Amino acid sequence: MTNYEETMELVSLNDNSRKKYYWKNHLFYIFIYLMAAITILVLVAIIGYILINGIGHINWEFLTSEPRSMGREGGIFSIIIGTLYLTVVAIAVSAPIGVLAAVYFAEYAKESKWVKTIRFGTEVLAGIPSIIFGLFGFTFFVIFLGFRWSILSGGLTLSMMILPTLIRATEEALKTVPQSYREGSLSLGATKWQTIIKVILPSCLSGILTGLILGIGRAVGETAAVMLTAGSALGLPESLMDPARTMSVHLYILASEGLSKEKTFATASLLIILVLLINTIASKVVQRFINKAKA
Amino acid sequence: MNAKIKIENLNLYYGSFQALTDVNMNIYEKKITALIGPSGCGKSTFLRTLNRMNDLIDSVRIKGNVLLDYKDIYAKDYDIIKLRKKVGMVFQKPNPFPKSIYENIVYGPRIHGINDKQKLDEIVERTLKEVALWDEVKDRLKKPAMGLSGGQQQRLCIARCLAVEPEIILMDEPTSALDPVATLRIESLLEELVRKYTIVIVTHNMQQAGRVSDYTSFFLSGRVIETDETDIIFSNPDNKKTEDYITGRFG
Amino acid sequence: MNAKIKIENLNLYYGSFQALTDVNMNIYEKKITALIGPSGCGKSTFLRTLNRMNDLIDSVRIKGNVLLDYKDIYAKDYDIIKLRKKVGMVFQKPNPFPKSIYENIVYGPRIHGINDKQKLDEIVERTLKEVALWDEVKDRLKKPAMGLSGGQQQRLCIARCLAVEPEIILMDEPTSALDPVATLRIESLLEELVRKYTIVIVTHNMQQAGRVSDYTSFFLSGRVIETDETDIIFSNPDNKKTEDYITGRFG
Amino acid sequence: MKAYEKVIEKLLLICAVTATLSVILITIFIFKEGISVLSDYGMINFIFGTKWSPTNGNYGILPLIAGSLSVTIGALVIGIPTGIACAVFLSEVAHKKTAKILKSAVELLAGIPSVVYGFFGLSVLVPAIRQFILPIIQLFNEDASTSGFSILAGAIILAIMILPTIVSISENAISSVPIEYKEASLALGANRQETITRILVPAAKSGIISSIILGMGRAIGETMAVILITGNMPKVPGGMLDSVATLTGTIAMEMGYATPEHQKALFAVGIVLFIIIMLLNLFANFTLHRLGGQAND
Amino acid sequence: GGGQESAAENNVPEEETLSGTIIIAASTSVQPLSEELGAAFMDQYPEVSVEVQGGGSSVGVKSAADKVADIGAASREIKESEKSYGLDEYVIAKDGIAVVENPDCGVDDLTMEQIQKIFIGEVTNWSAVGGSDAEIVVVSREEGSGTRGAFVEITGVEGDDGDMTTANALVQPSTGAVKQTVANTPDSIGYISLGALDNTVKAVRVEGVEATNENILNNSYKIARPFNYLTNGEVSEVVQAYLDFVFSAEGQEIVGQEFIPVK
Ligand SMILES: Nc1ncnc2c1ncn2[C@@H]1O[C@H](COP(=O)(O)OP(=O)(O)OP(=O)(O)O)[C@@H](O)[C@H]1O
Ligand SMILES: Nc1ncnc2c1ncn2[C@@H]1O[C@H](COP(=O)(O)OP(=O)(O)OP(=O)(O)O)[C@@H](O)[C@H]1O
Ligand SMILES: [Mg+2]
Ligand SMILES: [Mg+2]
Repeated sequence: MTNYEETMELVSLNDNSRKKYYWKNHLFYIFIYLMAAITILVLVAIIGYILINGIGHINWEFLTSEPRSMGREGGIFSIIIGTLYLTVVAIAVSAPIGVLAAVYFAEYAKESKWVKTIRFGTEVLAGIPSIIFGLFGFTFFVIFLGFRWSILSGGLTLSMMILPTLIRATEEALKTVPQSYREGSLSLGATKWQTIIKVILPSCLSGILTGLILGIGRAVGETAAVMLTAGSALGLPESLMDPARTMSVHLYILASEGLSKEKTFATASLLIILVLLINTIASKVVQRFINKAKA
Repeated sequence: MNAKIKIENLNLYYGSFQALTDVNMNIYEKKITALIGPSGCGKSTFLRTLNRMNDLIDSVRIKGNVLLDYKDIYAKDYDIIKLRKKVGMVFQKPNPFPKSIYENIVYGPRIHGINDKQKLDEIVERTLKEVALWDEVKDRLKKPAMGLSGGQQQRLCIARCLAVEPEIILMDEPTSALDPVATLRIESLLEELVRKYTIVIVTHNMQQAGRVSDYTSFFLSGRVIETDETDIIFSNPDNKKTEDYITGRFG
Repeated sequence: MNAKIKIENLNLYYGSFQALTDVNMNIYEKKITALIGPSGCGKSTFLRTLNRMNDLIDSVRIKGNVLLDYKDIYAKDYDIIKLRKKVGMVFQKPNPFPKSIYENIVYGPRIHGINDKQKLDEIVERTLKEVALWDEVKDRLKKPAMGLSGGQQQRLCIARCLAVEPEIILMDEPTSALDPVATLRIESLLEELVRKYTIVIVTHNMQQAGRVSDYTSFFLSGRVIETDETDIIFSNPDNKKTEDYITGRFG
Repeated sequence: MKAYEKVIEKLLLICAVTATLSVILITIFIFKEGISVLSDYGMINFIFGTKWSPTNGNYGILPLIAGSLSVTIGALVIGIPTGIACAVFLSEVAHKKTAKILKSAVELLAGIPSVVYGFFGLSVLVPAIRQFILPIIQLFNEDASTSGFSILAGAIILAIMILPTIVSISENAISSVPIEYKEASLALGANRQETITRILVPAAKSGIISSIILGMGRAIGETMAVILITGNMPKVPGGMLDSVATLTGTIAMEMGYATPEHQKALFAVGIVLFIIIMLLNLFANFTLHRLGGQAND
Repeated sequence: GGGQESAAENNVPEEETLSGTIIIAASTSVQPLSEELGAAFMDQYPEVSVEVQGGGSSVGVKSAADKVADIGAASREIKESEKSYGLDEYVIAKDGIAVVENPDCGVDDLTMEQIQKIFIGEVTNWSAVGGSDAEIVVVSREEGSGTRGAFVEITGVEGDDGDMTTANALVQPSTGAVKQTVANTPDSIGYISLGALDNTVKAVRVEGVEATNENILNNSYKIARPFNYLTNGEVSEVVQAYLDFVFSAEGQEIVGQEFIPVK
């Protein structure tokens, strides 16, 4: 029975003592439906507005040609490459650390003060705003370590940013592994590490992948920290030490400078499509895993 | 008779809660010992002291000795890995790994260094035959173990346990999640296995204990109230509480 | 005798699975009716048709009539809210709200429009006295209900149910999560309550059914096998299956 | 146990500590750069000074704090009721199928980079405020004027950005309230609305509050979207339609052009922002702890 | 292949081996010009890569001082406080700053004093300067911006108390952003680099003089500033080659496309 129908049915009854409640009931449901509708409308409005204005300007040429006159003309090839490089560096650095850290938290850590402290530290890292990461990356990687504005500086900064996301997602995934798998393996004489490598990690691979994909999403979407650490140069990056401009940074510059409406919308659309794709892949991975577990 | 395991004055605490008190017991070679008692009396806890599975729980403290072949398994230098290889375990809920049937069985041997394909194939065939599962699954060894029925899964878990060639098998209510037909199969399997292995089985099913075991220990509130040959326990127990429990007056 | 509830040809489906088949039964005023039967036979499902709690589950379809005071509670214009006020329910696991003891009891009355502080205080005192909890908690009414023991929580839940002045109380294994002492208190409470209320109780404990109930219905696979006065069911059942179940031959 | 197991455990521990070390490193470097300004200029002058004009040596960040707080509070005022209502809708009111689709839509919303929201705000919301909202407000207050770059624009965009956080965590919290509570309430004759408002939402409050605090953190920390739409006017605002500059926006905007002294001042702004976020974290931990304790005793 | 051939043709032995990376940290006003110059330079020396960072004048100065960049580019005069770095300065171009207003504004002409008063906040209504009765929306650049530095200095918005730009100014972080804001916000006024001027905004005449290159070169248009390249100490061969290129006829021609060449 749907709830709204249930409510309406009750309202139709002529019961004086509960009239007040029916009235409240009405308001309540109206409020809930209204808010939900607004949220959905906003989502549709934003995505629709950008895609409608932008998708027509995405074509092969746009994707494969270099930007000219600060992005006013041409495409975004070097920017796609820059985004790719930066994301790869960020993931390559943070994924092993994040997964292993999560293994430590989920499988090894005992609830001591010390563990609580490093857990808290991880949470704090998750809460630090990106501009602070940017400031830090700028003084530490760019200046102090002398990496200049580069993919390396940006990638390392990003990897710090997405580390907590990875740790959390992996830990959640590890928690879903039934205790009985651990017991089964240990009772056969496997060591803890063997159990982790051969049974536990494989059985929650999809959860870990989802975490990675979310991390990629965050890396792709980040702007402030990247601008301060990887720079915003338009050239095609050729090494780790080259600066790069990511799609988000490019979009920011296009938007704030009003260089070209058309390119701005196209870039924004591409970003949205990318995120959509990333999300879909993430949920596909999960779905496949669930299906596999069911089989 | 040969006491494969000798438990002496075993006390176990979960933090400040004492779950086992002064347990003394012998477990005889190539016999089935059943552990019975009402819920929460410490049967599982006791069983898990025999292969040190309780080590997984941080709060556990243990006093007393558990001598396996006259060696204290709680001694500092005792090799846990070897212990667990020697003392296999089968759990209440069938818990095959989310891998293929084949991979489930070779998991243990691989861990212990056997990598020869032919040898592994042999182990798979032998153990699956031992648990009478070979004919049912020989054509689908590479299929996920999760696709088996509950009873088949439990037999697979027993086979997995046999694959590392244990001497003792601990079973914690191995049939309580199974239907009557599957239960009977496992019970008759036990009769086969006991020719080669020492078996300790926890069960809440009095009839099962009576049917399959040679020895029975009755636990109550963390103490062993009585331990003797099964026939004696069921027909003529020493202790009034044992009698009450077995005749279903409480529990 | 007065049949407070009359169930006629009740059939209930979860999706395509039929959980109740052709159930016919009378529930008599100011009597205790016990529902017994093995796990999964549909006792809870049946109980929950009596206050339409099954409406919460999307897949449920119901055929047949449930007449409460000669009115079909599944009729289109039947007021569910009034129904549930009239037919209270106590659950297996004590489930007080995460609020104070006081707030737990006045929740129902407030919902039904009573806001007068004095009246609410009266209700709290009366119901807590009815469930013999008043002396134990009168000094800590504003303390969280979660702080009570299991048995106290269950009595609180009964008091909460009484606070909306129901005529019928449904209880689904109300003592199965409690220790023996708490169980006995609830059982003696039932004897008090039945003077004013009609009670339907699901229990898996044969002795309990025998001790407390006036009528007993035996369910098996969604059908009512037998329903009669408790003394008759326990001493001289019509049906072989009833006898087998009661004497513990299956279940 | 084999020796390498010990080594592995140590290795894992090192990985686990990385995040915390990062926090320490970040703290050290931000403070190292910014602390001199705080001490030279004076903590009080810095935080309560009303003039932010680094080229003239005026480092008063009260306008920036006021800017950050006003957009954040605005975002919460819009985002909390909407978010909780949506969470209730998804967990209790909507059909399962609808809820499932909408939930993934909300998650999608969470993944969209903030610049995209900023761009949307700049090209749609800012002109809309100038053209449609301003005339409405002028009906009541003739002197009202705005360029559209305003707290309101920032608050709306930030609200949209924090909605997914609030919705998905609150939805989770409400869905995981034990069904027993719901059944008990319904069995007492409460209708669904009463059950939701009096039992489910209160029982889920610790989850809801943590969602709000997370959202708040995200709102305070947001940078680029805010630069695009709030007008970046370092002035203590007088109303919703005023432009403001935020802590984050100021750092990002001025960092590139800053003289050494100015740059240090920006790091000092970073310190303040950092401390605000830390306090928020601690406060969140404390509140949740208290609520959690209450629910369980 | 071809590269060797042309090098041989030019008969300049060093150029054969000229390779490396030049990093330029430029203020946003100098960035596009530097990119153009860099691109042309790279066409000549394919082995060289010129990276141009966005940023601000101060960051240009700072980057050169910190040697984070090989060349810092500032769109204003070097400040007293910055002289201590001991950087070498090269004026590569001149740029005028156009005072721009929303195209719908009716005011065509402003005096320096009016501009100063508008940006200080003493004049807040267009009617005071001959326009319609509407509040002026002032759009400025962020603190530290070279354009802003040059603008406030030249127009007298910067007085004895420092930069007195009204607190009621919207602040935008780049020339483009100012232009876009002025173009989209009714009754707004701002200032941008002359090189970036296009028809989305309207440039006002200052003291009756139109903002054009000629007027800047003949010094009749008052609001103009130099573009500086800054280096720190000894420069590498490749950087020197780049500087030489900038001042070559070809380089200055590129400058001339949008800005005012110095040679
Ligand atoms: N990890 C633990 N921490 C604290 N107490 C525990 C833990 N595991 C078990 N206990 C307690 O120890 C006692 C014995 O538990 P155990 O599981 O051994 O009982 P059991 O006889 O196997 O019962 P059942 O028949 O229900 O499985 C119980 O009181 C239980 O609550
Ligand atoms: N929500 C549901 N959806 C589908 N099937 C259900 C649902 N709830 C119960 N069933 C099925 O309906 C049958 C009757 O269930 P019910 O819970 O009424 O049994 P019961 O007699 O109360 O058992 P127990 O003694 O274990 O509580 C069972 O086979 C059960 O699996
Ligand atoms: Mg047990
Ligand atoms: Mg039931």
